[in-house]
Amino acid sequence: MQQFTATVSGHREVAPNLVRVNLTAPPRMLRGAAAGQFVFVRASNADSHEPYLRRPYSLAAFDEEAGTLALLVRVVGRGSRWIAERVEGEELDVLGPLGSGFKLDERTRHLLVVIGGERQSHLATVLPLLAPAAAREVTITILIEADTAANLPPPSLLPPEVEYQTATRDGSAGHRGSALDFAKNLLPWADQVLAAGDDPFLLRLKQICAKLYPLPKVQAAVERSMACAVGVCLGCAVETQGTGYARACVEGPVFDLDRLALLS
Amino acid sequence: MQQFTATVSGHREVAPNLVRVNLTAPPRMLRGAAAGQFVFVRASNADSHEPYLRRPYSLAAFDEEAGTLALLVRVVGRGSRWIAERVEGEELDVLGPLGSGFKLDERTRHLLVVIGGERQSHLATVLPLLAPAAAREVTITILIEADTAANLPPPSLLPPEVEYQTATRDGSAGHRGSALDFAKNLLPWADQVLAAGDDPFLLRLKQICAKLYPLPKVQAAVERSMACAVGVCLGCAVETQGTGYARACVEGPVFDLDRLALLS
Amino acid sequence: MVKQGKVVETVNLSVELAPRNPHGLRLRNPVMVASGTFGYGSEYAKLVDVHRLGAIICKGTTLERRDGNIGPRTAETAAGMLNAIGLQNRGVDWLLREHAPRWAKWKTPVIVNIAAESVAEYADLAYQLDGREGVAGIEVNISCPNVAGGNVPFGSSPTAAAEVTAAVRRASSLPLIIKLSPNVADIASIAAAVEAAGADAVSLINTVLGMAIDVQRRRPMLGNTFGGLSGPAIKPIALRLVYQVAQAVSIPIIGIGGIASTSDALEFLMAGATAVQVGSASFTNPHAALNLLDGLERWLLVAGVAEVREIVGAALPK
Amino acid sequence: MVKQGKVVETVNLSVELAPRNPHGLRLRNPVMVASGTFGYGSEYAKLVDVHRLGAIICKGTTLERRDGNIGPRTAETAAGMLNAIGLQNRGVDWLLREHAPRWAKWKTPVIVNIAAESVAEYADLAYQLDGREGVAGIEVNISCPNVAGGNVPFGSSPTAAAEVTAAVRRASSLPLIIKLSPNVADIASIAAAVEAAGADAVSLINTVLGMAIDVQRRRPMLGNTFGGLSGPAIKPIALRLVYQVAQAVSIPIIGIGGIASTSDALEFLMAGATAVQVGSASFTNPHAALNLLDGLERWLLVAGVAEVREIVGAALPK
Ligand SMILES: Cc1cc2nc3c(=O)[nH]c(=O)nc-3n(C[C@H](O)[C@H](O)[C@H](O)COP(=O)(O)OP(=O)(O)OC[C@H]3O[C@@H](n4cnc5c(N)ncnc54)[C@H](O)[C@@H]3O)c2cc1C
Ligand SMILES: Cc1cc2nc3c(=O)[nH]c(=O)nc-3n(C[C@H](O)[C@H](O)[C@H](O)COP(=O)(O)OP(=O)(O)OC[C@H]3O[C@@H](n4cnc5c(N)ncnc54)[C@H](O)[C@@H]3O)c2cc1C
Ligand SMILES: Cc1cc2nc3c(=O)[nH]c(=O)nc-3n(C[C@H](O)[C@H](O)[C@H](O)COP(=O)(O)O)c2cc1C
Ligand SMILES: Cc1cc2nc3c(=O)[nH]c(=O)nc-3n(C[C@H](O)[C@H](O)[C@H](O)COP(=O)(O)O)c2cc1C
Ligand code: FES
Ligand code: FES
Repeated sequence: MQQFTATVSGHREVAPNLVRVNLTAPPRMLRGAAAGQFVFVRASNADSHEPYLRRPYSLAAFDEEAGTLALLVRVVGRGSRWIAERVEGEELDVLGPLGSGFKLDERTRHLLVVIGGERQSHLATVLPLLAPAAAREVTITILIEADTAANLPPPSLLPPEVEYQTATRDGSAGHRGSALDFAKNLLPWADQVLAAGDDPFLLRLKQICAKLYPLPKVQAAVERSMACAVGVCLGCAVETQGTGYARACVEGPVFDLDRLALLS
Repeated sequence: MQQFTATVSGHREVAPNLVRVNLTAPPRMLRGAAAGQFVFVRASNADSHEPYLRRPYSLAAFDEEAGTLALLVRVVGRGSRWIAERVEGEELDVLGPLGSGFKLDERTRHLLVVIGGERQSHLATVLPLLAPAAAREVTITILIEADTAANLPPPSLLPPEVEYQTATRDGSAGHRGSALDFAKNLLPWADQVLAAGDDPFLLRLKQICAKLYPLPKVQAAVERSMACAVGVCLGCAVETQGTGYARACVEGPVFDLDRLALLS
Repeated sequence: MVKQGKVVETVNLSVELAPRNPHGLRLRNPVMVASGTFGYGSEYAKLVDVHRLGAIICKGTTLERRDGNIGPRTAETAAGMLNAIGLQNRGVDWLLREHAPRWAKWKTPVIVNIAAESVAEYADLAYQLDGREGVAGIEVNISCPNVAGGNVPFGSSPTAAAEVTAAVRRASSLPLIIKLSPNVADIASIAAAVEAAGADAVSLINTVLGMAIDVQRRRPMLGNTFGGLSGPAIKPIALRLVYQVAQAVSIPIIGIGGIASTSDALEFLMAGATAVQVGSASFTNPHAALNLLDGLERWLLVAGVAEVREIVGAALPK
Repeated sequence: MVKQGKVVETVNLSVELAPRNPHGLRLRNPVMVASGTFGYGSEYAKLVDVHRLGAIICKGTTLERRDGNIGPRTAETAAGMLNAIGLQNRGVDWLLREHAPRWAKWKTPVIVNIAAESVAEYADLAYQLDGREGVAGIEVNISCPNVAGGNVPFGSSPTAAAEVTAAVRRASSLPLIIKLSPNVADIASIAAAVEAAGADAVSLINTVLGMAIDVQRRRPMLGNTFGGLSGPAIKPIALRLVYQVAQAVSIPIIGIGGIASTSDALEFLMAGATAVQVGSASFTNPHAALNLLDGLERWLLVAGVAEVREIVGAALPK
């Protein structure tokens, strides 16, 4: 973990209200970063108390050597809007990388990624591991859902090798319904499953998995509102099965799905 | 008084930390405006509560017909910085014109303007009346003081006919000392005196006037912190001689100096 | 989890603030402007269509003219401001002479906020307002120091608060709103006491006592040392107090404190307020109250809520 | 009017927080970090040179492990935040085993913040901390509900607050700081009571009780309904309380509440605080406390103040 000033090198709206912000960081800031980890970004000028708290964003891309990183920002409120509006040359106050990322098993050949819930930017959590995995000849299928076609992240964000299956609640693109409707069939195929979404989505995934044998190995990235993101405030509590609360910002955001006690 | 959206048409640093912001307003917003009146400007994005209150700025220039106005902004804190940083095309949320301005007597032939105190932007209060007065062949002398040469507003802000006498506390330009050091000699010359500055400055001016006979006719623009600027909060109280408190935002900011009970 | 509403075509925004009072106090909508932040209603009238407001509460009025405090009287704080005006006003006679006749012609009811330093003065004020054209109700500011009671504000003890309420109640039959102070340990007991003493409604909160220091001059920023904190900064406190009072009284509650947007107003309604007052937000945006009103109507339409009353207290424990 | 200082070359920043205590509690500088916002000191150590801090107050510790509240536990508010963590911690044994030995090697003193639901538990905690290497003092959070006393917080009555203070005082000779709650009507009387009962210092304020409502879901935002408000929003309230307490006690006061900058800290010192704690500002900027410290030293140099003590209480009535 470091605190550093990152400079915006470009930003681009990849879908309505979904902005990719490219950043350059000083050397050695991204050492040991992993997909699923995040940065904690100040979303105001230094002389303003509003918004008061930093905002967590997954590393949507990073290059340790080049000192570059990218965020995939869904504009939902004033913090995200402020970040998404920064133009080339402006600086961001960044803390990170933070938390525990996804751990891709070296033996995995069939990787299933399941992204759901209200915000499609959850996809950011896995983006950095896709190209390296594809290069190691891992077959990757991503299932993703959105309310409507316009809110689906464009396939251009993904390496070409990835199979991208979409579902929309209104049927305007892909399957009409939930990404979890396919999951049942694909879970047995996968050696490893990575998931990201809100709690109700992850709970439904867990319920589907519970009916399968052998139990699929699922790592899931959760989201919590965060005040400190370094483990001191205990605000980002995630209830676990029998071991009390864990911190989304330190032990998470990525957990083994079977460790989580989720609420709908 | 109107509430309107003004568009920045340009801004220029006329001295260190002194920025002239040019604005265009919708038609009919500046009807009846006068020098010494002010506008009340929101100094944040609409989605931020910081800074909470609007900021008062004198009309440093206005053209009723053209729908243009200008502010002369001394950068002293975050509100003034925010306003001074707005670039061409950006919009400001403006309330005004507000308050009571200077009333130049038609018979005045010799006009003395005395500007002092900690902020040289007090000069803005008289700027709009100088050129019209000069055109009516009023002889105008301005006395102004600053801590040091760099903080003196450049004479380029003034019509060429105006005589501009400067004083600096460190002697780096003009007379070493206060603008009030000349005032004694010039006050008897003037038919009318306009002054602007902080209370201690205006008090000293008043004390000097008190020793003269006949008593010079002085109108003075005061400054108060303002919450509403429309007369409802009663926060901008100005103590008067014997008639209780007056409101700087309605009865003022320009008062007859002899009406004011000033504190040092 | 987002509640799905039925389809509604119009929303009934009207609310009754004095159901126990024979006169009643029915507002067309629940959006009012708070005392001390909207003058006597006419100052903003050039800018804002004041006739669309639910009600206007005028600046605090005392029996006699008051000059108010020495300055500075206001200071900006993080997401808020401090004020120590000192109840500057010209007294109740002036109010009744200069303003009440105009108010009598308005569609929007005007409620007179009163302040005093003794129970007898409160009663006297209420008596003078009783039955006067243009005065739709009385809001009693009980945050004032009780001169006979060691300068402890009336609003900080249930007994003193109830005494003021009962005295005002006897002196006037007008709809009677008691405005509660947040600077107390147990607001619910004070609310219950004024309800029992005859209040038609309670409004809360008045400002929170605070201060700021001028570091360069090494002295308090305000001429009066202490001042009242208002604005978005106090909203979480005000909301909690409304939520607590809602569980202690059955008369209508008027929520006040940092309300600037539709969503702020909805929070207060869901916490148990029947109506809201917009205070210092008008300074930042004179249209705050009306924008909020428009947004409230739209929100209720989209949410399929036909009567604003339906969401009052929606977030209270079931 | 700006005070002109004499020329000074160095500034003495050290302060004594327990002048009446035989151990004393001398800090190299008056800038501490507040309980619950800096963990156990090690979490931020990679980022910040914690050894430059005046002192560290660790997360509130109870006798037994506590799991804490159901989420959401935090919510952002205007210029601040609400928290309802529920005192999640692993208990005092774990603290003494896992952390105290490391603290014993640090240059910066660590003060243990304790919380309990009965006087006996408070005393037991103090007894267990007494004389343990690495524990420089005790800060007692008296905002916790008194289970035997109808769940009213200890901090809301002078008697209950004094009882806790006296019990802790008997159980341990460590420097003893009582942390006061702002959710009271008369903080000065509580401060005076804990001073009389043996407190070495008081710290204030703990968070202000508040809430937020999730309008879409029509229910309280926090799992616990109510939470504590912190951040710049509460600074004016905290400053006023410090100013009031400074006129009621003669033991040192530690100012807390919305402190994020040098000028905030100066306001508290001038209001009568001998030291300050930086709380949630560390979340926004982990370097807030140290930046503030650097700025404080520079400010004092420029103002010609040789000892930070000289400005303590500078804004109090003469
Ligand atoms: C570990 C982690 C990684 C994240 N990574 C990304 C990412 O890569 N890209 C991205 O766009 N977002 C990401 N988020 C979510 C992002 O942090 C929030 O959307 C952002 O903080 C909202 O700030 P705001 O000021 O714009 O919205 P606010 O004004 O705070 O909120 C606006 C609305 O959005 C809702 N909202 C706020 N936070 C969340 C949330 N976490 N989930 C769902 N709704 C929310 C609020 O309830 C409110 O209705 C991540 C969150 C976490 C915890
Ligand atoms: C009627 C009126 C007309 C004005 N016209 C102009 C103008 O034409 N040009 C201009 O530059 N300014 C003018 N001012 C002053 C201007 O409004 C303030 O400088 C501004 O509000 C400061 O905002 P800020 O957020 O930048 O500073 P803040 O962060 O609020 O304050 C920064 C520092 O400046 C000091 N400060 C704040 N307000 C004033 C003030 N009124 N006078 C002196 N010091 C102050 C504060 O005490 C603080 O130390 C006018 C004020 C009034 C009342
Ligand atoms: C400048 C100012 C003057 C006020 N004057 C009064 C008053 O005379 N009587 C009163 O009961 N409340 C008065 N108040 C309190 C407000 O009516 C309101 O209760 C408080 O400001 C909180 O609401 P807000 O956060 O929306 O401003 C005043 C508030 C301000 C800011
Ligand atoms: C997340 C969080 C947890 C806290 N936990 C404790 C605690 O365990 N014990 C305690 O006495 N105070 C606790 N506090 C209160 C702070 O120590 C401090 O008194 C308060 O936040 C006000 O200071 P601030 O405005 O600088 O944050 C906590 C505050 C926050 C924000
Ligand atoms: S956000 Fe503070 S502990 Fe995780
Ligand atoms: S600023 Fe409100 S009355 Fe003048």
